[in-house]
Amino acid sequence: MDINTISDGEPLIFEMGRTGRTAANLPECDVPSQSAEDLLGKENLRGSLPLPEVSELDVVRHFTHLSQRNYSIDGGFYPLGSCTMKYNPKVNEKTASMPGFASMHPLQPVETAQGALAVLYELQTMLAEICGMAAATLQPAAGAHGELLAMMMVHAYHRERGDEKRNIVIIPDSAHGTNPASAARCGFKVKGIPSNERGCVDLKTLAAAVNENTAALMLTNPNTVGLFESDIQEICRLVHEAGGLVYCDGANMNAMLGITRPGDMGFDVMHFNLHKTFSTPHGGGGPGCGAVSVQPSLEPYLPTPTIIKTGEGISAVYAFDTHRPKSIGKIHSFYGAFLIAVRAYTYIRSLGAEGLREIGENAVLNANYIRARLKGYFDIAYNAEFCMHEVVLSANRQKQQYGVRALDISKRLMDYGYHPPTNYFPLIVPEALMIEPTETESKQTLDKFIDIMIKISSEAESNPELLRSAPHHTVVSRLDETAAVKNLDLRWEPLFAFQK
Amino acid sequence: MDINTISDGEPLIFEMGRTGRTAANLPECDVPSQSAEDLLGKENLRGSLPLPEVSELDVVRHFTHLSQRNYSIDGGFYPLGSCTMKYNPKVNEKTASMPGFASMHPLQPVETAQGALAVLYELQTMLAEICGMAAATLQPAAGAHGELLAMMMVHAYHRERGDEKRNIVIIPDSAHGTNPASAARCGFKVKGIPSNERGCVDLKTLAAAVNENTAALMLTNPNTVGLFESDIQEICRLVHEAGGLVYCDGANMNAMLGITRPGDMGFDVMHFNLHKTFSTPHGGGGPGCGAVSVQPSLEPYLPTPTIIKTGEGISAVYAFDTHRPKSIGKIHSFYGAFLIAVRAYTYIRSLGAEGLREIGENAVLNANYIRARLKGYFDIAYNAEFCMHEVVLSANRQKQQYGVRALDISKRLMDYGYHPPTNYFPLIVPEALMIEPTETESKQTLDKFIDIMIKISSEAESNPELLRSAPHHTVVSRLDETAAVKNLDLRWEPLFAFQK
Amino acid sequence: MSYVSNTDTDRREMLQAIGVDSIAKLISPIPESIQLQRPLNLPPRLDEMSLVRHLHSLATLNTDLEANLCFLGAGIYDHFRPSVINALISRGEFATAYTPYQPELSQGILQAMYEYQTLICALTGMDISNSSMYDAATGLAEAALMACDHSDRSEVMVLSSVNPHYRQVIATYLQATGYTLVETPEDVDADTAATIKSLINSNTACVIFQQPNFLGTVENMGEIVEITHSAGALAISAVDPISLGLLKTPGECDVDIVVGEGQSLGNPMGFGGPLLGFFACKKQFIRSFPGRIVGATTDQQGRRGYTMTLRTREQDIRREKATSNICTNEALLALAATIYLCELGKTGLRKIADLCLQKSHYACNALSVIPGVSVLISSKPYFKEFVLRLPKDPSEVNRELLNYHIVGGLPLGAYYPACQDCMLFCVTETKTKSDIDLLVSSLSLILGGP
Amino acid sequence: MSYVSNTDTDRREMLQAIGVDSIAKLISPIPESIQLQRPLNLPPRLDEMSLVRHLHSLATLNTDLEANLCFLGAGIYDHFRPSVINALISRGEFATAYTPYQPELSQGILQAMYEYQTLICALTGMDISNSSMYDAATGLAEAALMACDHSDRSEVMVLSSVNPHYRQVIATYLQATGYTLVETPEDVDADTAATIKSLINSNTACVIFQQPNFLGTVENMGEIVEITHSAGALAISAVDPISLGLLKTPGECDVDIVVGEGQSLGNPMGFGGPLLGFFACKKQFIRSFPGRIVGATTDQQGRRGYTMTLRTREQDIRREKATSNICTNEALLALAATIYLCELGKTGLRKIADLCLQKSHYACNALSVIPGVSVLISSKPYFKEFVLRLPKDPSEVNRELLNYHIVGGLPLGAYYPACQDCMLFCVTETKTKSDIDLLVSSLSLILGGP
Ligand SMILES: Cc1ncc(COP(=O)(O)O)c(C=O)c1O
Ligand SMILES: Cc1ncc(COP(=O)(O)O)c(C=O)c1O
Repeated sequence: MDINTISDGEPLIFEMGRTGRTAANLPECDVPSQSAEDLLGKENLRGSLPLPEVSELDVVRHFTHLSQRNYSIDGGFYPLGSCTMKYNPKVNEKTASMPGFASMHPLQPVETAQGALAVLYELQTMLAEICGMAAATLQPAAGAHGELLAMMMVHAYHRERGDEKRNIVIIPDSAHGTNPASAARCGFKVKGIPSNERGCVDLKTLAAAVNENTAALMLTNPNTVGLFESDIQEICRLVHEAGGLVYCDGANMNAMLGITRPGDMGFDVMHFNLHKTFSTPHGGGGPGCGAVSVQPSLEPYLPTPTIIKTGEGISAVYAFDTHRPKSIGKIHSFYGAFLIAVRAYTYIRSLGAEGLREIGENAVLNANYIRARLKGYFDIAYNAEFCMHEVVLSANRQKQQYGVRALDISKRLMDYGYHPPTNYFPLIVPEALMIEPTETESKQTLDKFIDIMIKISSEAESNPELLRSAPHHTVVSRLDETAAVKNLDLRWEPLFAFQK
Repeated sequence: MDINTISDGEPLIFEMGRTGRTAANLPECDVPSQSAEDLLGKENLRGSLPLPEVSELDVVRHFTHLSQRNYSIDGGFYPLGSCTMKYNPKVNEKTASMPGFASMHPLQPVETAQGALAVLYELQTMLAEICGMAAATLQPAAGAHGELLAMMMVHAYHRERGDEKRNIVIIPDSAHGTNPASAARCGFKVKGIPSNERGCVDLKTLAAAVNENTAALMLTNPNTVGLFESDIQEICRLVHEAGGLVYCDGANMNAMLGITRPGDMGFDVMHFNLHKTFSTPHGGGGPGCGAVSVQPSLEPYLPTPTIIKTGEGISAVYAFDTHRPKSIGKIHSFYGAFLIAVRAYTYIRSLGAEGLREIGENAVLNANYIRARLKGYFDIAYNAEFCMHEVVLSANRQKQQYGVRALDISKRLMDYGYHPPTNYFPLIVPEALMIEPTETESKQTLDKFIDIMIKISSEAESNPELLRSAPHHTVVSRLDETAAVKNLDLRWEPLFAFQK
Repeated sequence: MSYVSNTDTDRREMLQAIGVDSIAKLISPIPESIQLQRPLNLPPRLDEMSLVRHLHSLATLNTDLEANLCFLGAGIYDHFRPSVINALISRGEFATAYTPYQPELSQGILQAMYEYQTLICALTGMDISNSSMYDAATGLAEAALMACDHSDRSEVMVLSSVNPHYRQVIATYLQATGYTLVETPEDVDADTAATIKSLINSNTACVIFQQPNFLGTVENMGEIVEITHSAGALAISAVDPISLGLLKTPGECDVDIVVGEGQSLGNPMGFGGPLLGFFACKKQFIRSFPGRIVGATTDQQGRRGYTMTLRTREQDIRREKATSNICTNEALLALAATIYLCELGKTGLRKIADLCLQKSHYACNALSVIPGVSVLISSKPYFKEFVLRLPKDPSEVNRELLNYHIVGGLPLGAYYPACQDCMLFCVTETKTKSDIDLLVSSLSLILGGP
Repeated sequence: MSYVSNTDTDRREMLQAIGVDSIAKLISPIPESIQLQRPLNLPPRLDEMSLVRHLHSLATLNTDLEANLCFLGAGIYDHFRPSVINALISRGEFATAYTPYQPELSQGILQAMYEYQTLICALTGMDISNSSMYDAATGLAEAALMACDHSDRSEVMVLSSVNPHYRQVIATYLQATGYTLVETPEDVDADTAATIKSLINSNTACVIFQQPNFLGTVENMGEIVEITHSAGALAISAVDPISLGLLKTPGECDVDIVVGEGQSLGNPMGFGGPLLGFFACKKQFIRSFPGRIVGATTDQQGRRGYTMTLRTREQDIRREKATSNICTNEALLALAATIYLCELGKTGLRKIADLCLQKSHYACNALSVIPGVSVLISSKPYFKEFVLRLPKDPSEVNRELLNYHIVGGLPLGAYYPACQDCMLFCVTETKTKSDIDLLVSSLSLILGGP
């Protein structure tokens, strides 16, 4: 924290401690015991175990210090585009930590897990309604996992119909990298198509691209330049006519909550990111949940086990269904990120239909407000009238005129206490600054951020070096990422020195 | 945090928000409702209610930011003398937050509170054993409250014996301010006695001071200069012979755990600070628990209700006893800080006899180590061979030679990431720097602190102004405390401006 | 493992640096005759797993009021606690700090206390607030002493409608001083104004009353204050902070000192502790009120900052002449109250208060039509608590209610001899209509109804 | 209240600044025909109090394994979780951060991940570790794909003694690719070495085995690796990280890729998710392994700092040519594992492993003397799980054990047709002797013993 600034940073935990120091308070063995050598065989025992030797106070202080070197939603405005960094309600944490949820084994008898199955089943049902599809699964551990699952289902669908030549997945060039990677992971070939001058799918290009080899189109809607694909119905028709399926990357679902539904647009399958749209904390990288919803045509392919419900109200009984002959199989050790599902369920139940629509509307309003106020200072990617939940700026002008890049602007934002927007994504926008404010930020917060962006735009002109050398007020200054690759240092070698 | 340094500090919550903004998600009324005016009468209703109008995200961010502007044990070494700032185990927080403890009403039927009474009873019993006395109460909310209770019992004891002229409480000049204040609060006159050249009670002075008016002696042992009162048995004898009682301020109990017991020394009554010795977190000022233990002579005067136990083991039954005719009465709304008692109980149960003694020994070792290593750089208050759990340095030499005061050294310590020692207490040590490391700090932590203290002692010589103007690296620089008193600003006036 | 960090090697090296060969040497200033020659007689130490299981098993012996319905009030209330509170006050930076003696390192808690003081003033309509007392009971006792010290009068009048637990604590505090306690007769039907008038005199330093009073009734605060002031005494009021979402403030009624229990403001019931005494008063008492207070000031660069101030009233400086002996207070609970009041805000607190009002009235109406049940005081307004006369021993009724997972109200016999058949019920916003209906139907069954 | 911060006034002002008169205008790019003309059909929204009560009532429908004894393992384990872990990972700075794309603002999680990678290497004896995968199952599937991609061989051999849940996921992953899954016969008594030898060939890309295997048995890891390597295939091992407190490391046995389930390392069982797949391998795979990895570097002033590195393997840069599609991973669980391993440390992890070893042996010995009960595999060492043949239907036994507040082991019939009468028991350090004795006596009673 501030009050500790004459400091060389936080040492590694391995640089602390002393031989023989211990933290955990463990029990003595209360059963008759034998030597590990006798029980396991000497040949099966390991040599040294080079773990830290620190006290519990060392542990608490070290990780407290590390936390203080991390930016977070709880700490400030975090307009990282495509990531939907909204407020993560504390009540979700409270419900997810109830022992009746957290202390459950996935294989305990199903009659002892009815509350858990209810959460999973009801959440799936709500997600299906929210996106206008028939069913959902919570097995995918993240968005990309959901994409992969979707591609597996597409694969199984075509195979089932004897349509095995369909080996091409069409993906716009604006798509997130996980889309092509997921398709490729399923053995599909990826065919990229360029976006049109409006940043959207070009119908003619698409029409030319689809054919009898088309397995699917993967499309993000609203797309990654923050625009709604207004031709979506026509897009889906084109693909369907060619015999392909249409997948919706639902990372941007926040913009559409209660307003419009991918299922109604013609999509066959989509993923949600519960860790974006439904407020579950992202934990510095994960966990997440990439729930997938499908139309009836794909329902038979959902991964097992699915959850079924018989009866209603207090006589409802939930069970796992593993007898699904067309299912693509299992894609997670168990049922996905259950405790994340508890959080998302808590969230949706706190909002209802009315609250979800408010979210969609305010997410869109906030993004358009930033767009309106910043358009005089930065180029806006693509010339649409309105954006949806995020606005993509380009620092191309700043780059051309002052040699200041999007990354420099981002680093300078840090000096003012903000997390930067997403940089260099989507790839089709030069010097992209992708700003997603989310609905939980107020006009006052946006105004302060906008003022700083304007200030930085003038700093770019008056003092470009200030930006190029930014950040100046962070715990470390700009890190040398090239050196990180060149001199790979992926673990603390001294720990292993003795052993060699 | 560091990453937010171009900042004017954190605004007041009143400076945020906007009319109509709300945070809490409250229920609608589900019973037939009438107007408050009808139910309460118009004349009983208030006018405006000038509370903040902020979002939940505002609340979370604001208090997260405030926390980041606070030094804590979790954040670093906190050698604040007399305060025993040891590690506060996280497991204590876990047990204290169990719903079976936290969600209990003090007036619920006693048969529904047997676990709570067990904690209270067993903790009292353990405390009595730890200090070598007959009984204990957990009603006092803090150390000073315990002192007050003790003085009330002393008062009742003498009155009961018809000894009402005993209206003088003798207190050494090294005592903590709460001692005389507590005595005075009970109507006693305070007679201060000077410490001798060894920083201890002078037997001759004491002998001259005690007489038929002596109600009690209040003595801190180890005393506030960190020294054990080696004459303690003689001290107690002198007071007892004069008909007075001897009270032990047990704030420094940490030094004695498992090593020696006030009850065995001759003390009649003492207080513990559970928030020091028994690791309960002090919360930036409180809560605490000032448990009081007594010898059999004072047991009848303990506050009501006391807790009694019948039966043993699984057939044990606990009950409140309110029929104690000699009791001084109640001093707390209910039974004291129960959730603090749960923490202290958890702590003692995690340690046992063996662990408590380790604490006492290492607390003493750590203090003596600092003392040994710093004695070449700072004057040590009083010329004892060893100290107990804390060492009192004096910056008198630095003040005389370089015009650098104890406070300046303290402020400079902040620049290096340390919380300063206690300053200007005890009053008898000029320019006191009272350092209590506690047993939970390791030699490595102490070594770093000592090195910085040595560095500061040389800065005092080479660059006294650097110290006088310190701190330089904190969120605010040295605050003008005189102005705070002169221009009293005790609440945010603009909030009230409309109303006037 | 005793949370001690030193290893044997550390200890050896440290002893060497000190120049002794054992810790025994370091503790040699303790005469051997009083060194403990045996281990303390304590239960064996437990590892963390066993410890948690042990405490869990003790906790399970208690009826927990998250899983059961609680209609007890009487000073400790089962109010809604938004989840943000625990998430924030459990942060180590707040929880593991000491009193902010060094303001530059404690701006977080200091600013929070400044906000707390402001909020308490806003809630009560008073001029100044300290940054907490132990609980309402000791706060009232301190207020009584302050009134006596301030006025050179020696009688403290306490109305019998003040929470009996508070009255007992006030009595204890006064006992050891020369001041006298005057309690009004325990007559639940008494005309408060007349009672005060009949007992007040030129030696009365203060009159202590409670709003709403212990039986739930809303007092005529203005009238009480007027009578008190006309005798030259100070008016001291205990208040329920939640009721101030709706009720006229003590400030508006010219009360001199206001004390209240802040547990309701976001703190757990915790079997009655720790608690939070809030304490606010008129500006004129600025040099004589007890407890810590935080003020705004500036640093060397003119930036706003906060520090404890008016410290010369306090024990560490003033010693026996201090306005109080209080040192450790209830800062973390005051922080919870601060967060609570921000989270609830202007409309939220009012809404909570209104929910209490509506639900208690719904409950009182529904309960009082059970045959044999009657309302004790029907002529005066009440806020969230009310007293019913029952046709069966209240403690027995409570025992039977437990079978329905209900913790009933407070049997009043132990506090008011004339109320052996009475029970004080409390209904807060945490009770739904169906909770109340369950209470009503259960009580009907217990009382032999349909 | 929908966690939306804007007030009506805010909205009005913002619309004005944008130059439109309604939000409807802003969403006009959505064709009207697909705008939803009705509210979503969802259950009504709940206020916070009702919400918590609702979730609490659902949670109460589950048998919670804090209050009941659990002898289930099979991949998810009831291990001790020191309280420091939750206290630290719940800090908002960790929990509410995104992937550390901007390293200067994310040094906390980045340094923690660097420490995590180091600890996983220390535990497994491998050269490099990524910073997490979704779970062990998907980690193994990715390892299989990586082995195939790396070798231009197309067969993945998986031993039948690998956790069947993992095997199912591997099968799913391989299905959509051209690679073939070869599963060894489900014969619990088989000679592992002989089986592998009989099936391995020049098209075998890798052999996947598990240590200890699904039935608890400690495999001869060195031998398996040797046979695998001699056929030119990669050895991929699933490991139980707790067992590595005692067992020889995969690194010592020359394993190529190690995957494991990190739930045991301080994470809750959570009904099976979220989980933590750890993934470590030999240095030679540095350009081809999946997942994020953090490296140390320096800032402009030469200070040490951390950043994600080797990013050109990843999907956001490499797109369809990436080594994996993974993006979001399990950082917070990896953080918990990091804290766990620091808190346990060198001696602690060994001790936990030894407790598992001793207690499972005590339990196995005591259970197997119950009449009719026998040990399935008695010739090989086991670590914390073992299989018993029961004289009664295992699912029925489990139903009856619930009456004793015991959640029994896993009936194996669904996984191994030859094991209809078998149950897989797991005994960790969380079970005391008396817990185990209770299991023994309960099972005796259920099986009609004395
Ligand atoms: C548009 C888009 N698609 C897919 C993903 C992948 O989701 P996840 O990180 O949950 O795997 C992301 C997230 O970064 C995204 O922004
Ligand atoms: C020696 C001594 N006595 C008494 C006290 C008062 O204890 P408390 O703050 O718990 O009221 C203290 C604490 O500061 C102290 O250090």
